[in-house]
Amino acid sequence: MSLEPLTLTDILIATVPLMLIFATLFAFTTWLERKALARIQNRIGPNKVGIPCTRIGLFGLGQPAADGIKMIFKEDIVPRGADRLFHLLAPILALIPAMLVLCFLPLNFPWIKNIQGLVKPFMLDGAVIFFFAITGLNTLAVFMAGWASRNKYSLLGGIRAVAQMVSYEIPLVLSAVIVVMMVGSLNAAEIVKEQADEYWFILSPWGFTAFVIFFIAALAETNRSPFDLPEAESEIIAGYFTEYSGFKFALFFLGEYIAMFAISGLAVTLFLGGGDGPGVTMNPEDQGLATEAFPGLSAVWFLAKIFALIAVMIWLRGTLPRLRVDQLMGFAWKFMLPLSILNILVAGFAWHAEQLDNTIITVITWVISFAVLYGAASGLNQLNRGKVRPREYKYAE
Amino acid sequence: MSSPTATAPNYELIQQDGLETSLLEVSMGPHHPSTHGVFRMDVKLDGETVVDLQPVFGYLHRNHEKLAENMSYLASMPFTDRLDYFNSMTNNWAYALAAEKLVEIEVPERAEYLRVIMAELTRLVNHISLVGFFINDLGALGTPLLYAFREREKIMDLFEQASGARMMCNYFRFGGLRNDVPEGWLDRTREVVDRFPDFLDEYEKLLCENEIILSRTQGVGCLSRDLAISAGITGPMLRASGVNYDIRKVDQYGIYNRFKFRVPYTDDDVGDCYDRFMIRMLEMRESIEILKQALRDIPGGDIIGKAPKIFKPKPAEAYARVEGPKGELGFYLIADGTPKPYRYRVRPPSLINLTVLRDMCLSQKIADAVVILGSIDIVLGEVDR
Amino acid sequence: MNEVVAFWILSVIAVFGALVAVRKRNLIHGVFALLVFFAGLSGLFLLLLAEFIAAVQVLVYIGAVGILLLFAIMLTERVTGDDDRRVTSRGWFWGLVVTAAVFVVLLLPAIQQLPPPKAAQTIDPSVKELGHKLMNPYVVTLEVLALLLTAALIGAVTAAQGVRMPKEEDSPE
Amino acid sequence: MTLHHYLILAALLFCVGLMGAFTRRNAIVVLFSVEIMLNAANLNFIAFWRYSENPALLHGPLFTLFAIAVAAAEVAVGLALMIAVYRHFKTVDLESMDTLREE
Repeated sequence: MSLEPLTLTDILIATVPLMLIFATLFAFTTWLERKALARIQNRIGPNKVGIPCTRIGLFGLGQPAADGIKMIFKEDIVPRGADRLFHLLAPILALIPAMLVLCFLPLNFPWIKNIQGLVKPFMLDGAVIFFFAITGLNTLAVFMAGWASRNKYSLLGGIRAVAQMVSYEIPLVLSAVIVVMMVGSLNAAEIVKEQADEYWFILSPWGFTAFVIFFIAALAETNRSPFDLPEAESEIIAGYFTEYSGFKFALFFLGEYIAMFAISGLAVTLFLGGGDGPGVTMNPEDQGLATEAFPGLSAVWFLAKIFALIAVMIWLRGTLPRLRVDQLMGFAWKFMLPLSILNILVAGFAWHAEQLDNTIITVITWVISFAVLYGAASGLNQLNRGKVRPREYKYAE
Repeated sequence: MSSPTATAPNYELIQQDGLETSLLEVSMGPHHPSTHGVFRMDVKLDGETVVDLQPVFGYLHRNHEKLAENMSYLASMPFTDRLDYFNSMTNNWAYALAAEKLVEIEVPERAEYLRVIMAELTRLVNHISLVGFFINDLGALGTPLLYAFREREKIMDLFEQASGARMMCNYFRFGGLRNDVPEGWLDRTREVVDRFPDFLDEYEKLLCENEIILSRTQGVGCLSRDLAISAGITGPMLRASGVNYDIRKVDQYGIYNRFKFRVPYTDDDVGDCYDRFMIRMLEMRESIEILKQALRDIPGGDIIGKAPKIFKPKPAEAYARVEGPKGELGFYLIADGTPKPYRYRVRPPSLINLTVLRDMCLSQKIADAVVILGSIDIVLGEVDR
Repeated sequence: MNEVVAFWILSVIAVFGALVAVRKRNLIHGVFALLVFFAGLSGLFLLLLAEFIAAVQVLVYIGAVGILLLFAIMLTERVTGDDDRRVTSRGWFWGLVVTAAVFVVLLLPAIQQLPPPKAAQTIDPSVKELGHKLMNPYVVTLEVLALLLTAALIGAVTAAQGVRMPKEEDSPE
Repeated sequence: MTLHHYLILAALLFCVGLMGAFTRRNAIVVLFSVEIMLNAANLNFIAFWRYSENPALLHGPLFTLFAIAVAAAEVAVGLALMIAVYRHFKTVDLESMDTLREE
């Protein structure tokens, strides 16, 4: 890889549309989440705000814009005794890494085809490891916010967030390791190409297990329900952003949703075939850039898969109660970690079996690995759940 | 029975050889999303663990008892609505019972039946919204709560049709009820009651075997049988601690002796949040049984008995209690021959049940403290009066 | 041109971060300044085309070491340095002198070898190649490193936990 | 950019770290300083690799990788020791830990 001079235009073409697209999607997702939650809860959800000065409601699609305007004009309150600098920096630090990792998603927008290699960061040899490196920064932002607010709830939320994110990063990375192992590359484009050539990794037993672990850990990483302890409303008000209002709060909100997009995008890249889908052929020699039925089709597939995952996240948020801190930690260390380590072992054997290129052996390996993983998961579950079970009650006449 | 002292598990900080950790003192409330009103808990935390907890209340004190001593007996009936604003019907009933003890008044048959119907509907309202709030405290973003409110709404409509108000019903009178129910009300009630078990089935299927709910509630906030009895806990909370005690069975006030119903209670001496949650779920089914029988047997006739024009009891004392949805709700009245009570005292179940909060929360996690508070089922209007 | 601008910006960030980290009274601010230094250094690694090392730098130093430092500070310093205590050590003057001397010594080899060597124009820092190298010639080092990390983990846990055996014996099980 | 730019920068960073280690009393800040010095050395490794005759051997990144791993272990153990010291002396001030000094 040579370092050829880039023009500013190249960089802008590569990054600005990405920011705009995901900011728009963020607005749409907030609306979608509120609507979906409302449907889950027997409500209507936002349905009034549409085109201003008319009575056109547009199903409340104007709500995000209205919320945004409200957020900007709200008073920005900094508590007395707070660390003003860090209080300001924290939301920015929460947003920037989330935005940054979007560049590492192998999204083949038609307009980036002609830009040179380095502005397409997903072509980086270590794209996946960069992804994890940068998402890890989010933890610091959360801690910063919790510490700088000088509020006990914020501090509790910050500490919870750090403990949770550090714990869940391990199963997250370990399940991504499996894909890296199978492909033999950290390059996002190559991972996608491999899946287009062979099969989506979610369709194999170890891939499915890894995907489930990854998705659960991703929920914890992005503080989504049922792992939303750092911002647990019924316990510690709003956790680390209790003392945030106005635009800073909006930045946190934006960062959280962008992080959701980013982590679902990584799940799509690693397990769900990236931009692969009907009408898209991945080109082996052109490193992940695809031949498409029409320009941008693979990007559309990619975004559709992201939204499928986000829909699941919304669904979970509407249905599940929250875990407790010790249970959360126990789940990460006693269930997810052993299972993902075992999964690496299983995937290693399966890879060797596949190298033999014998269909029967492959099938047998798949069956065995499925049985092993299923047994391990249910065994670990039995070990961890303790004496918790439904009870019988007596009646007095 | 062992000594009735409320001893809490001692929590010792590992100060000598461990890390010197400083306690975090958090004042939860009075403005906190899950303190169920203006209630405050001074919590001392060691990390996430509750080391000490001091409930602070009185933010909603409205001088209810003193007010009632300065007005006629009947005039404080609307104030009883505001005690536990979820269950105005049972509050009314307890007060009416106390007044009826002071002056012997016959309550007509139909009124007795309607009283039972109203009380059991109130129990459904209370338990269903309590369960909703409880799951909400567990962190389930309102979905179970809104399902519960959908059902509550139907019963509220019935209350509104009967009494004109959805929550502050003010429906009971000494010797009967204020007015008869409108035409068709009983049929509508039958419809609601018949559909209620379907909803309960759905709710139980969704919640009672949910792994997260099980692990969040079992073994959390245990209240032993001895402590429950010695602290004077009543209602579902007492039965969840393994004591079979229901005033509807013990006193058989009203006409409860005519109905066939069972009282669910636990056998083991655990008494955790799951038990309290489940006892309420099971009680709703029994309430439905009572309602079905009452709606089947309800006679016609008068709605209010012969009461004196001016309610002026002879000097006497009376204490009457009912099995409110939250526990034993009692009214103690001393009459001195004037139209005003000399002393008027409420025994609020919420307050008394709240007294064991500290014992249940110690050495639990902070998240559990919220859940335990939710499982006690308090209404601050009744705690502070 | 781009490279020169990037180098100067990143080196200013790195030096600034390092200076603030060692001079700041408030330790939490110090940690975040240290993280800025790590980030600047990671940018410099990228500039030198060592992208994997840059990623590892962010992952290990900012992600792990930073958090560890924050926790250690919260466990040890109740007031995070916001008091009037003297922050410099007794021998600070001689420390500065030695530092200046070391700086001169470090500069000497650089000054002696003028003109500087040319950079290889195109290098291919393949992560795959790095992985092969780690697994083939350096596998023993890698294993020893893994052992070291495990030992460090256990050692850290035991050292930080302290002696708590008598407490457990007391509890009636 | 030449190799010398990087070398001078690394020397500067190293000296900043050295200054911190020499002039601060707080043990944690000293740990910061040690980290800064280690990183300066890493920068040198990478710079030498980039400007070497045969970069394909990847000696620089490999050594840096090992150095980072060792540094991570060092921080963990160092902080654990710090906590142990804190528990014993109730301070992390290096000058007050003078039990080995002759009275």
